[in-house]
Amino acid sequence: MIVNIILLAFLLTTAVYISRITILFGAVMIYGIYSLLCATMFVVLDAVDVAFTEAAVGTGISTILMLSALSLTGSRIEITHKRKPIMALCASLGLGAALLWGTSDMPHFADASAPANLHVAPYYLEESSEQIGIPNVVTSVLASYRGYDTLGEVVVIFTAGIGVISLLGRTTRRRED
Amino acid sequence: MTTFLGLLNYWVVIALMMTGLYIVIAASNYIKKIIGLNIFQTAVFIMYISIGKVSGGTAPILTGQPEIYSNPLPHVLILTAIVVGVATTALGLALIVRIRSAFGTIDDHDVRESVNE
Amino acid sequence: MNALTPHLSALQIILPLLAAPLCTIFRLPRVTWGIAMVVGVLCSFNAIAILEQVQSSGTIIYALGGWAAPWGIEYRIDDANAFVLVIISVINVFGILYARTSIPAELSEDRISWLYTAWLLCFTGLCGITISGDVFNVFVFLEISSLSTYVLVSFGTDKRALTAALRYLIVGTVAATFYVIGIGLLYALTGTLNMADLAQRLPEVTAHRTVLVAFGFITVGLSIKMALFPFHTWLPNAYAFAPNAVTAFLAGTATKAAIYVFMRLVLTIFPAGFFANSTIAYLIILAVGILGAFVASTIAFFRQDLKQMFAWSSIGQIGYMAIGLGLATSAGVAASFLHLFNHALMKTAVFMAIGCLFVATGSTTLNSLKNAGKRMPWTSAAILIGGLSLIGIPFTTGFVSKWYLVTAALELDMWWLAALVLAGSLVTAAYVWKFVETAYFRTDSNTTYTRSEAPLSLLIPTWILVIANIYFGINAQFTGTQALRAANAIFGFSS
Amino acid sequence: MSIAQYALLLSILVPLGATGPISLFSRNPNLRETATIAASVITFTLVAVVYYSVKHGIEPQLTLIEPFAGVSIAFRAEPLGMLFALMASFLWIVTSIYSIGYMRGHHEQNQTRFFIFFAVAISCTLGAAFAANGFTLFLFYEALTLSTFPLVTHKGDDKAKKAGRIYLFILLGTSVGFFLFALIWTWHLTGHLDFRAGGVFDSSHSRTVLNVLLVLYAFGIGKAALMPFHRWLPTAMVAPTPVSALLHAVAVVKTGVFAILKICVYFFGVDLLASLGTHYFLAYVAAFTIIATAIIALRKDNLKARLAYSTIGQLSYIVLGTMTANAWGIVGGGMHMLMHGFGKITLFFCAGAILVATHKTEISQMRGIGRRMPVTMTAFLIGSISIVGAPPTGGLWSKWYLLLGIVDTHEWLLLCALILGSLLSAIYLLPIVVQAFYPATDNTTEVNEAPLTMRIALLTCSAGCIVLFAVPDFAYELMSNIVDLGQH
Amino acid sequence: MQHHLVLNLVAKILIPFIILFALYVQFHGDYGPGGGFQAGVIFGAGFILYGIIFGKDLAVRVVPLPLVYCMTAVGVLLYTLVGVAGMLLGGEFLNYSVLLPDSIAGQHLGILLIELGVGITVASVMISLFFSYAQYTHRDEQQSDNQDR
Repeated sequence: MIVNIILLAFLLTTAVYISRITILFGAVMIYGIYSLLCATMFVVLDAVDVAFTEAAVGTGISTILMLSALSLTGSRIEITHKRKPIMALCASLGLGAALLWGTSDMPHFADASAPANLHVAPYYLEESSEQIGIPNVVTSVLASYRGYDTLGEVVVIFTAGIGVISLLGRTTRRRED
Repeated sequence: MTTFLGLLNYWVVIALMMTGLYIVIAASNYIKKIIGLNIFQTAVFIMYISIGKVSGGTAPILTGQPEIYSNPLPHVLILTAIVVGVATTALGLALIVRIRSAFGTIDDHDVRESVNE
Repeated sequence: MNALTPHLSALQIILPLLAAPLCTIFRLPRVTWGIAMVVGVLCSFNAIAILEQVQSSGTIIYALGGWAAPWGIEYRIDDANAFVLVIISVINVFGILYARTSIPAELSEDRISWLYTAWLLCFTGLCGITISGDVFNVFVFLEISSLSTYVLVSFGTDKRALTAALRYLIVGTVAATFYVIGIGLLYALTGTLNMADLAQRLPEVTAHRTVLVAFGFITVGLSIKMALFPFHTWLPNAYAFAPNAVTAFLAGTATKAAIYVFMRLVLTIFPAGFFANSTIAYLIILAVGILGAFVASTIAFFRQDLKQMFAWSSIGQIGYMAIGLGLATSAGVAASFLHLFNHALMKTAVFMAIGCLFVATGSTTLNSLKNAGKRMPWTSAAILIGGLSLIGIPFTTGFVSKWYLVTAALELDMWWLAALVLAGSLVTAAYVWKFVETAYFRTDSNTTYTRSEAPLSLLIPTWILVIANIYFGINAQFTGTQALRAANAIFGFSS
Repeated sequence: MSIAQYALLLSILVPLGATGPISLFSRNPNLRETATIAASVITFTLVAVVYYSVKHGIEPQLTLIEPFAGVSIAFRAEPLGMLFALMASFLWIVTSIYSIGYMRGHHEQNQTRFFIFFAVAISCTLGAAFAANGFTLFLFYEALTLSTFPLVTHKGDDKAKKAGRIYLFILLGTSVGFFLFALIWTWHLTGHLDFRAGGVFDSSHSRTVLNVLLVLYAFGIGKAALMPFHRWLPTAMVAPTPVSALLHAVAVVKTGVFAILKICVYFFGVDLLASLGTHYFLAYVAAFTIIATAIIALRKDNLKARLAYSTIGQLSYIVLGTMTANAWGIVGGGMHMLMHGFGKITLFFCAGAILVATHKTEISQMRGIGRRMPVTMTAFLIGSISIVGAPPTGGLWSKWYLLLGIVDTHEWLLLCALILGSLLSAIYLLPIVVQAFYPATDNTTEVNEAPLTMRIALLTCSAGCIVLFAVPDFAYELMSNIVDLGQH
Repeated sequence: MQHHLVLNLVAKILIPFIILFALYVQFHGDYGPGGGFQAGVIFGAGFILYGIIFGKDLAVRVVPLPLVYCMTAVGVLLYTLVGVAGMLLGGEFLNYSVLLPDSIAGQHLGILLIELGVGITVASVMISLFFSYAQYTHRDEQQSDNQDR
């Protein structure tokens, strides 16, 4: 529990720090840290697969992509225009208020009898070893029970890939030079 | 106290979401906006994983012994969501790079100005 | 063929999903077009077959991977989404047919194959959203369609296409995240993601405030996706700067799928009466719809670029669909479905005609339109008929939509709403008339005009849709019946 | 299908089909005009065939298509529509002949477009006349608005375009905002929109709703130019004179009052109408319109503008007659539709003839013009008398029945308005003729008439006014078929 | 960076291990955390490291660009076709149980194949992202001219 609270505190600090910092490079690096903290958080919450992915993606790929974009755009510092972020404040406060109000009677954190943990999930834990025979339930659900979602996920990646290639890539003209 | 601990995770997650959304809207630099977007999404990921946490549970990798496992379904969903997130980030950054080439800036404010001229 | 029958719903996704990677492998523009076209046609027939199957033997339930819901993901197709599926698939075919000539005019040769890949992926995403019976799966396919839409928009010739795409990306991602928050909260309360299951389990927990907040998040998220006023900010530029064929395709399909999901979630999944009983919720939707219809149409009037003008018009028309939905009666929802179909027909036709204009004159501004009525009579007439349809002139589909919507409002004795809907037509008439005057009545009789009509390969798909517009305006029996069935399906899901 | 049914359908299709040959012969004016006249004669013949059938008690009807449940595009030649169709198709022949002289004499642009849209407008008018239900009526009503728009903006200058916008805005606005609304409401209440003798509403429908509906219909049919929705008519006078003559004195405005008549008779039914209450309100609006427009007309120096305001007033007579909600008033209204049609078209033809021959538009310039254009001004005199409602013209009969109807209501103020209106119309029309035969200021006495075709047309119409004085029976018979005159 | 000796040496030693680890993650996903996606990322990262240190020209020579583009598609195709195979063998789309007579073995095979598909696509997308970004630097200015047309 303690670890949990400390991590949350760190997460909050880094997030707020990112919103204040004007040096883009710094923002990206701290985002990397934020992401790593998230990954740790996921481990604490028993989501090892998610933690692994978050570490690889958030800390790794995302940060590298952002750094490459930074270097390509050649910008280091966010030019701050004197824009009054009232809109932003309202939106984020509205979001916060709505969620705070709405979550206040949500099933409590880590409650084993919360509906989320009662209906579908136990089925996976109980049946997957017989039906699929793989110890990692996450993999079973990911690849088989909800394999269609994963197919979608691959397609999303594929879409992003062709998007980036079509935007940045030098496709057939490569042979000319 | 139980309410406090029971909902603390959600509260912090809400604060993170607020920060993320604030950055997305308030920041004028596109890269900063993308970072904000990532923070926002990641906060949602934590929310999902928190929903699936069971006290005293372990990672849902079956060991053969009767044990309490955390809920695997949110994990699966978030794995997908993370991938979607990184795909969006990659595409967004590529667009930003092109915008830099086309407009000479990656600042929303400047871009708007240059278009209005 | 009989062996395929149980798998029709899966084929709708599989076909474009196989075709998209093939386009990446065979990167010749003509080949990729051919693949897209063949798949488009097959999918249309498939969608029609699905509609027939639904009507002959009821709701189709297809458990993907053999795992029954709620453990696995299922397709669940009834009258409502089968109808939307047909709309999307058919519009897609015309879009691709049109793209053959339209796209090379705007894009360099080496990028065309990427465009068709993205197009097919977008189509996959839209079909996926429409037929899925799982709320999280909807998110995944929503993202497929969204990401590919960003890519498609970024292909536009104007450099502003890039910023339009990026802004759409940012807003769209926030929207998707809102949606994910919403379904996360629902999951926390019910432990399920399956739509039918949710519809069954939600009534037990309606007392929770969380349900209301989840409802709010889902509503806002999807409102952004369907460009409901005031969450429409991404749409005008995205439509205005995307390649013409893409605009035509998106205008007829993308927002339509989002509206369908919106209806499905708001009216089917949330416990019966949750929405209708919550007076505030439906008054808000009605208000937003009316406001959107008026404000967007007014803004459209002040646009000088035709693509922007009709993009704003789309926002206004989505307002009308929201009104029908907000009535929360089966007549109202039927009106929305009918308008969904009709608007897809007319807006696609209009954007295609604008594309013809672009090919012929290299511009889409109002100023380039002078004498257009004589220089390109077919193109102008297509825009004119599409415009008249938007106003709701008799003999066009728009009239049928208005008729149903007003009747639906009168059924609830909301005569003020009926009057407002009709008054909205006048605002629409204002901007359509701006086009008519420029194209037909700002003629310099002294200067001789040269005929510069767009190529036939563009005009034919455009005019097929225009004629469909008139046909379904005169004979609304088919569409009316389908829309009513669709509306009943939206309400009678859990039974 | 019987011959009458074919004739009914063809009478609507022939003018539409005529656009083909007209556009085909765009380079050869003579052939083009021949096509127009041929089409108009054929159309009139077809309408006459239908009339023959109606006269013998068989009302041909046919349904084309049913777009929604209970709402179809269908035609039926009932007596009221028959009367209207006879008038419109006959006057089309006359106007076609007149247009030839006018368009050439006045060197108008885009003559082919003019003849095409003219034919389309006639087709729409006949469609409206034969409409068997409210939906069909609305369709052709709207189509008529759209097809006459190019005619109004024919000149293409800024003034014409502005006029076109007002025209479209008021007509479309009222029709979509009120008329369509009322129609959908009616459909919602009754489940169909068919015109049925005796009306479609009954005591089960809320009085309040029916009152609202009546007001919506009366104002929604903007073509009837009831104040305050009359502005479009004077502005539409920028159109070429044949357009003003046929469309804005006959086809378009008469479609308006015709629609009101038809809806009052066949949706509400005379008895129900009389029990509503708002019909008095509408009658007073009409009476006010009569007096107000007569006063405005007095102050207008532009001949066409004066005629336009006169038209608005005369239309209100018909509305007034309808809203008396008794048999005489409705018979009078129907007959006034015919009588005023002939009278007013004569006047407009004369205005056009004066314009072509002397290029004069203002009344103050027309002093002595009678000496130069005796034929024209004689016709003008006859037309004026018909409008005033004095013998020996048909106008007498319609005014007479209107009077009977109003007397029946015991609303003396309305009676005063009717009489005062006639008096005022005499004051603003007759001095023009009198003044015309004064010696001109420039003392030119040579006869300088308009082209022959125009003279033929205006003589035909003025002769019509007198003929109708002699044989008004056919119109009376038709009208008496639709209302129950037994109570008198 | 091509001439940095230490870096070259470290990379040469490290990269095979990274690839090996990627393969481990790929095929061990059934038992522990990991799977196609993570493996693809790691594999891609290994290759990107190669590209950064030895230069993209050399990297392109190892894996030609069109091949990478094709591979992004191959992964998706593989995944979908496994699903279709399930359909052809009498099950539903993505039903692995029917792939082999024994349903559990079928599930194993199916999961193995689709994870492979995921891995292929993810790895090749990562590599093509890298190439896209890396190449773009060289035509930054030229691009801005093209854009204004």
